[in-house]
Amino acid sequence: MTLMGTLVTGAIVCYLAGALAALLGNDRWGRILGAWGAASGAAISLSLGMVALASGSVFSAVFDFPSLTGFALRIDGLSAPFLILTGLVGAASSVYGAGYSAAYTGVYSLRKLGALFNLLLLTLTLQVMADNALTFLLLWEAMSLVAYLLVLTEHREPATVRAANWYLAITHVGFAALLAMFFLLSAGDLSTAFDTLRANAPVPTQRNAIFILALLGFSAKAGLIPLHVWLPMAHPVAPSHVSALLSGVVIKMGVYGFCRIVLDLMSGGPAWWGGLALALGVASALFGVLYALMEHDLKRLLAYHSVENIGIIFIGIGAGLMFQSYGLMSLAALGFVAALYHTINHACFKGLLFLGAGSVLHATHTRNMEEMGGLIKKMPRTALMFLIGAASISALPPLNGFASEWLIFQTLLGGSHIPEPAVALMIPIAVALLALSGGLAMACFVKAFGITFLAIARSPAAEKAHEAPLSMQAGMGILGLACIGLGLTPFFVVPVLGRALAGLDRLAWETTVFSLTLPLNTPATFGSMSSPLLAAGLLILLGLIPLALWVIGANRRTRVGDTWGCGRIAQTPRMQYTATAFAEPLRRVFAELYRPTKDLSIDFHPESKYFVQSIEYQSEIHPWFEKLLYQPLIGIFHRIADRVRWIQAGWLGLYLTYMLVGLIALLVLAWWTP
Amino acid sequence: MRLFSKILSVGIVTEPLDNGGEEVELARQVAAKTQKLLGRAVGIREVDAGSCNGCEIEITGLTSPIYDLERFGLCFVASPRHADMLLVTGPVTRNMEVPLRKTYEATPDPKLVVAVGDCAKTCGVFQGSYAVVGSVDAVIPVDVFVHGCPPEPSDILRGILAALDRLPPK
Amino acid sequence: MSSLFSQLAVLGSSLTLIFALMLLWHRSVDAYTTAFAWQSVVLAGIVAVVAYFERDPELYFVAAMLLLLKGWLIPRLLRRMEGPFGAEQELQPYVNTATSLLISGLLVLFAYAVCRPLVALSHLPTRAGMPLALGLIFVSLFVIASRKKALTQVIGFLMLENGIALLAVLGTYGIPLVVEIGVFLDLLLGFMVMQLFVYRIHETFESLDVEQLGRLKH
Amino acid sequence: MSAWFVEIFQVVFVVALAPGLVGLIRWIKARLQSRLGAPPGQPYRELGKLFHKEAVVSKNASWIFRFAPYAVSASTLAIAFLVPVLVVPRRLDMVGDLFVVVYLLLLGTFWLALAGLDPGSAFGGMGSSREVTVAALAEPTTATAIFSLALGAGSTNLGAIVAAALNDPWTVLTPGHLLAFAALFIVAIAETGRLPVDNPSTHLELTMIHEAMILEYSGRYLALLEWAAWLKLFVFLSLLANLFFPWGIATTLTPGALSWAIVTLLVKLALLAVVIAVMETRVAKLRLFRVPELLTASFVLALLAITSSFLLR
Amino acid sequence: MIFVLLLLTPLLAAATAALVRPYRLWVGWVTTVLSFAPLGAALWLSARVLEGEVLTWGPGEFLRADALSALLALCVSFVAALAAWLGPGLAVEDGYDAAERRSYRVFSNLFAFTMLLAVTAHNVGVMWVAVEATTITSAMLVPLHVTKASVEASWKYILIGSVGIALAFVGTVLAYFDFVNLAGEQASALNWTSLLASAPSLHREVLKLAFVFILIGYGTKAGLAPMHTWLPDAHSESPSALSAMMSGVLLAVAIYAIVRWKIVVDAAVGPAFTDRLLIALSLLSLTIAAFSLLGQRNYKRMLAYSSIEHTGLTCLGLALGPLGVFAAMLHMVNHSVTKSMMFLLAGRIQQRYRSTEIVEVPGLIRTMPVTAGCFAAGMFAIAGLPPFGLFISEFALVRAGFTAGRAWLMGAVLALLVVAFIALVTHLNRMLYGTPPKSTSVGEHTPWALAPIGLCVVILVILGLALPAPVSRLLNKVVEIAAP
Repeated sequence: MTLMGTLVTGAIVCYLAGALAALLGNDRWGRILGAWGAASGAAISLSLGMVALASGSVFSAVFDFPSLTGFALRIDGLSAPFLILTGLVGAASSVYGAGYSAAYTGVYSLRKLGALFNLLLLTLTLQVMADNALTFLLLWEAMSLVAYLLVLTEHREPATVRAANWYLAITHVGFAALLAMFFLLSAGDLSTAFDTLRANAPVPTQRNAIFILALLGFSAKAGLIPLHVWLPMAHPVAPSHVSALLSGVVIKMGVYGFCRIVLDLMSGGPAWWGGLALALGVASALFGVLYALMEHDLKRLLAYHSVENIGIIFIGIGAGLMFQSYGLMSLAALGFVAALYHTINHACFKGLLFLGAGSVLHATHTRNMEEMGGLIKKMPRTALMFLIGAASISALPPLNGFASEWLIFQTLLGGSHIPEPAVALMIPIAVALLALSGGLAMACFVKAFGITFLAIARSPAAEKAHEAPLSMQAGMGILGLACIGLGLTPFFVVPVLGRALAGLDRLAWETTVFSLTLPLNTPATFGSMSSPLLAAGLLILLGLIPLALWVIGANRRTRVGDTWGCGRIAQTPRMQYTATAFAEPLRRVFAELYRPTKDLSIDFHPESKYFVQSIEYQSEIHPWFEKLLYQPLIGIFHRIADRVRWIQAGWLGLYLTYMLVGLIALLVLAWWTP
Repeated sequence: MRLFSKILSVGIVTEPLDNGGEEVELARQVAAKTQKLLGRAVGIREVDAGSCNGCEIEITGLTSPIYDLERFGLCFVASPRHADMLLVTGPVTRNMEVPLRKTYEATPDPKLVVAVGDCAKTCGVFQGSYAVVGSVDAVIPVDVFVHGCPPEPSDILRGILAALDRLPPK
Repeated sequence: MSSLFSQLAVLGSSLTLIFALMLLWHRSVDAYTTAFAWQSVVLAGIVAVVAYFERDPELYFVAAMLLLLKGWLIPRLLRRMEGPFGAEQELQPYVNTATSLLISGLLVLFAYAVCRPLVALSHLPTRAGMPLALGLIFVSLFVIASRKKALTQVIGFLMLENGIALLAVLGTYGIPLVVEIGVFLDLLLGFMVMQLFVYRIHETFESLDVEQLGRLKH
Repeated sequence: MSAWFVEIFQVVFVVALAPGLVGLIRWIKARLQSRLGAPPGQPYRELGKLFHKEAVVSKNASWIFRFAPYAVSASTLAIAFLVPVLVVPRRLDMVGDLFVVVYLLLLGTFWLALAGLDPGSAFGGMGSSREVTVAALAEPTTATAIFSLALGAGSTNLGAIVAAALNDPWTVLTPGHLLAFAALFIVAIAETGRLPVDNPSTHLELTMIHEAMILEYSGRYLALLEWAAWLKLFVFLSLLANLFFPWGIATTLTPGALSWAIVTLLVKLALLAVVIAVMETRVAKLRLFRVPELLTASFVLALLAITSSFLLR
Repeated sequence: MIFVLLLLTPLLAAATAALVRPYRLWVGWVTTVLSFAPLGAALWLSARVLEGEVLTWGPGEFLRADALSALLALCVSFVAALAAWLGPGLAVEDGYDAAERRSYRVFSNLFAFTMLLAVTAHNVGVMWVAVEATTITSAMLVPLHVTKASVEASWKYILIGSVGIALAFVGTVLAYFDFVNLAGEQASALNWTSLLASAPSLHREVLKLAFVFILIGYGTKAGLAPMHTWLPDAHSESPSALSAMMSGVLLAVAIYAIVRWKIVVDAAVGPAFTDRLLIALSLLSLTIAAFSLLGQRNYKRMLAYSSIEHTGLTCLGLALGPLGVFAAMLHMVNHSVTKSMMFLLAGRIQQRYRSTEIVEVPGLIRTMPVTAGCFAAGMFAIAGLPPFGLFISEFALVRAGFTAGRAWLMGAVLALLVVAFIALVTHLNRMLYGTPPKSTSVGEHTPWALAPIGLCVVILVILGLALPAPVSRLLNKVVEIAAP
């Protein structure tokens, strides 16, 4: 057996053993052994991806099960990055989960949780290896189902069940689309190997249908607007290490599938494919962050940011597709590489943030930011990790979010090479909106970190918070290091990803050279950036400033006093700026979009209206898509359902009339049918 | 455009230094002192501890083009954290006792306190009122009192000078 | 000879159809039972005529069965049921008499249209009655659908069965005996069960109005 | 002359002159207000004083509060390294382009906003909230303006853009370029907290943006933050000056070219200082919720810039 | 021998139950044990059929069993055994009195007998008689407990069922008419093999007419829209064991009849005609079922509508060529197992909560964890999720559609399936989670009764993961018959 074969087997064995251990073990050992199984399996997945990337070799195997002939697996350059991110986030969240899930002991089933967690990782690992449609679809459905059950972990909360319903509904819509897509693609025979499909060329109309279906199906999983609604519902209610996996890896499978179909199996299409993906990406990026800003549930906020980042990834892919259709291969490659890079990065920092949010939840038992505050003193390591994640997701240099977003900007700038006026207008708008969403993301994470961790505790729960146990810290640590590492090494990551993509058979950019020089020289040579030098420079400057202060003999005395509040008697938590207040200016700015409902009720003293007893201010945002798209849609369906209910009116004569009419109708139909 | 023509026609109205007069003399001394002691940059935080606002009107006069406090490197700041000197007016009322103390505590060392107006020293007509704690120095250490009800801007400048004088050499 | 046979068949078929139409303008269950009994007698007559012309002893047997079962036994049972529910009348059917008749006419026309290939295919002298038989089936179906009393529906159903038997006799001179016996048995059992349920409905709802059977919806 | 020496010299030059520029603006403003005003050197004195005072830190604040001044000044200094002030092309061009500069600015804003929230004071939170709002809304304009400049130069590298403008001076007068200048100028105003977006000399907490965030700082921390803010202004203005009016910037490392570059830069900055001072005298501060309108206007300008760049290319 | 076991044991059981008065519990057990004889016979039959035999019996080959019959016999006898095992009459606390128990034991066995006769009769006339008899025998059981609702349901059932089946007889007569006109009168004329043999020479127009009547007629029993209206009422109001039999196999038997006729008509007219009719009716069924599921408030009715949906799917499969027939037959088998299991579980739930309203049975997972687990598995199965058999058969069905080039049709079907899926899962979650009413006791009361249910789940999973070779061979033989 080859090295990769051994690794694949090893990973499967580890996951299954972990699942078994979780099922059979008692609360404590099942939890720990299950986590070990998951972590070691994830580590093997990670190394599998690395081996695949490093060696450039392709692993391929076909298994025959009694009913399912041709369960085909294959690892190529496109699978490898996803294996790596699965492994990274998987390992971190398993380690984290070992500690985190202890809180469920005696409340919810740990066995189910542990076993399903292992199974989810298993399906995720195998998903990117699927080499025919049947394998792909089976794993896809298995993954969705396992994820669904994991979302349902805390099933006693009504919100959880509601979220799970939404998730399953949307993912099933996606699955139906994918089923149709694969049937069209493979002309009915789902067990055709992907290699054969690459060689086939469907007719253009069918290609377009396939593309639309693929976009629909995969964006449902990825959480692209308008199919994103399940994300902010399902991610918060799942256990945090599962949320990390959901947001870090599961939704990335949508990206993977889209890439697999559109880049690999049906390489090349008309420009509007790219344009559509780009437009959806831009919309997702903007709306995602806008709704995140208004969110005070820490995990919901993070979930909306997943929508944003998936949008950014699709901007990269869309731009790449557009360039591809105009024959600008090196720019296309740049776009795809940027998208893949951002995919990995997002997995790392969003995983990290969800784990951090989980630690906060673990310590305070609330997800509401307005009840947090001051946690940086109680849980300094978690705070540091969350800060790293927040800085990464805000694309602050020199962390990893910046590296990939910079690449995406560079890709978009390449749009100037396309002489179409439509593109000429589209690209700058995309640049502008991407930049806007970047700025808003920064604002949002200042809020998320600042309100959660800084200042003084806003509730007794936050006052009693405690640092997370070591295993949880370790889980966060892994991803924190990954964020820093990926941020500092674009000069290494980008060529590797480029080579991985160049390995795909149908892509015509083998000739593209991704140089391995220290600064990140992009192939289009639009701009240059070197994050290691930048990081080094920042570090040196950080050291130099205190030195300079010492040289000029600055006063080093520091006195600790009260916070200045215009001389008020004492500071109470209620005097602090709240998350709502923090986001208020932006809400006013985007009021047209949010259309907030305001409810101000003032209770006056019964004797005089100059004495106010209490003021209550309530303001709610109804997400636009839910209000304008889903509610009417659901309304239509329910209206149809109501109409259909009247078919069964309980009236026997009517029923018999149906028969008579049905008979006559069929007789007429038979008349006309040869 | 009309604004600019107005600016041109008015010119500089700040009283020139070589014009003689008490204020200018004082100002010159202040300039010298501040330069020596606080690098000729002093942030002033004004605290109204319960005054009738007469003093405030005069203090505001200091920032007008005529007196133009800024030319000496003095300026009013928005936070005691940024301040080097507190300018306290009025008798200290009960409600302002703690805030005054807090403001004093919030100001980083080295710092000065100038109490402006008669009320700050004697509580003036408010003396004995149930709402009044007492003079400013009953609450925080005061470096210099400026008399007058209200004192003229020049008096205030004099007070500032006196205070700067008391600042211990660093 | 053959034309007489054909005449008789068509005459009989028309008569059965007219008896079915009687259900649409009469209101009392008693009249319905009578109509059904006479219809069955006519049907037995047709079978006997066919048996006579075709010299088929099996069909004599069928005719006898028909006469016994549908001409005598079932009407008797029906009359016995009228005792307890005699007052139940078809006062307000879903569709009024005039419209009912109009619709029936249309249905018979439709039956003619549908039967064109049948008539074209067959060379039996009885073929001209087939559209009427099919019409009878349609009209019976319409009766069941548009009437409100459980008893009326039972009679409508029995007429539907008559229509089928008529169709079989006219088209093919009867179906194989095994099947015929099975059908009779089924018919009898079916009628018994329906009768049982009519009693049950009356017990449970104290009325035979099927409009009351409206609680199971959606 | 060693290239690396020039890099260091540039930073020292920028750091040293930054307070002076602010002093100059203040002085001109004072004159326009018919006042004598403080001499242009006043900011140096303020810095000196602050460095020698003690620092008072809120007991609620965490390490974020103490670290932020260093982070802010480090990121601003890094920008000072990256922006071409005196010479093009430079060694450090490869470290970062215009996007890097923009995101370094965001980095500074990020830390400062966190520091504003840290002591738990209502003013700080208010300032942070407003600061990030303005920063976020300025982003699209910046990116679009950069795009339009990059279109002309074929690169987002600052050195390349300036060099391109030098090679073909007439591009500076194209509508795309002029519109982009206007857009970036508004952004610069917003980013550096000048009127009409923010009033640097306000004493009213409720109208503050930048000041509110640093209300809690004192002593050396305040000095660092003030210096960083002034540095930002200086860098922004010299960037504007060099991107749009590159004449005079040195293309060789000869002392003569350098001195000429210094002179021209100072002249350009002085002109810009006059412009800013005049403008600040002329306009009143906008209500906070009208700031987005201004920024939208700048965004539209930038979009027009890019469109005309596309069409006239 | 096989036929004796298959057909006479149910009759024997019915006779035992009818003759022993008063009713004793041992009678129930005897009939239960006897109900396994047909199952054994069906297995034996299937084994023989797999070897390529076609079994016949009686004068004029009165009974005849090919692969299609064997498959149906297997389903019927399995579900009948299940219903005997879990139906009323075995335990003291099942909530029925002696007369009701006897009635159940008598008529359920007669019901099984009529269904087995229907699928083994050679003569399509006899088949019709048997199917008509199923209506009578099962209608007797619907109001086992006489309530207004159950009487209403049974009246609707019997009237609609009888009328429908009468129309099927019209079809049979028309086909016979066609045959007689071409080949003359003969005793074996209605034998299926003779019909099939002479089909190519039959008159097309008449056969088309006949098929319309047959489709409407048997379609009524199968629950195809718009003749499905009796189905939700009867399924929801009858005792669960009977619902299991009706939904599990009665529908399948009706589909069997349609398949038999479709083979003949296809041989004469070509498949395009029957396909079109089937597609029209099944699409209508799917639509009505999917949207009815969405607004459903009663879980037994929900299961009934799901049966309509699956009947629609099965009939759709019949119209999609050999691949589709394979999928349809597999779907039918899967549905038999699943739906009978589901109705039995629904009966357990109803017994515990005393309600069939979805909103009144929250917290199932806490009150009856095992039942809830099986119920959830079954719901996932009927919603079409892996790893259950229905997923594979639906998958195969969609595949058949795409292979047959009916992409748009399949698109519509997929969309409707999604609607049904969402409805089912939402309802399921409403039942599983939440807080159960205070009065509801917690714990599995009769755990032994879950053994057969567990068996069903296992069978479903096996059918979903690895279609056993004998099953697939049997199905292939069916396809050879049904779509030559």
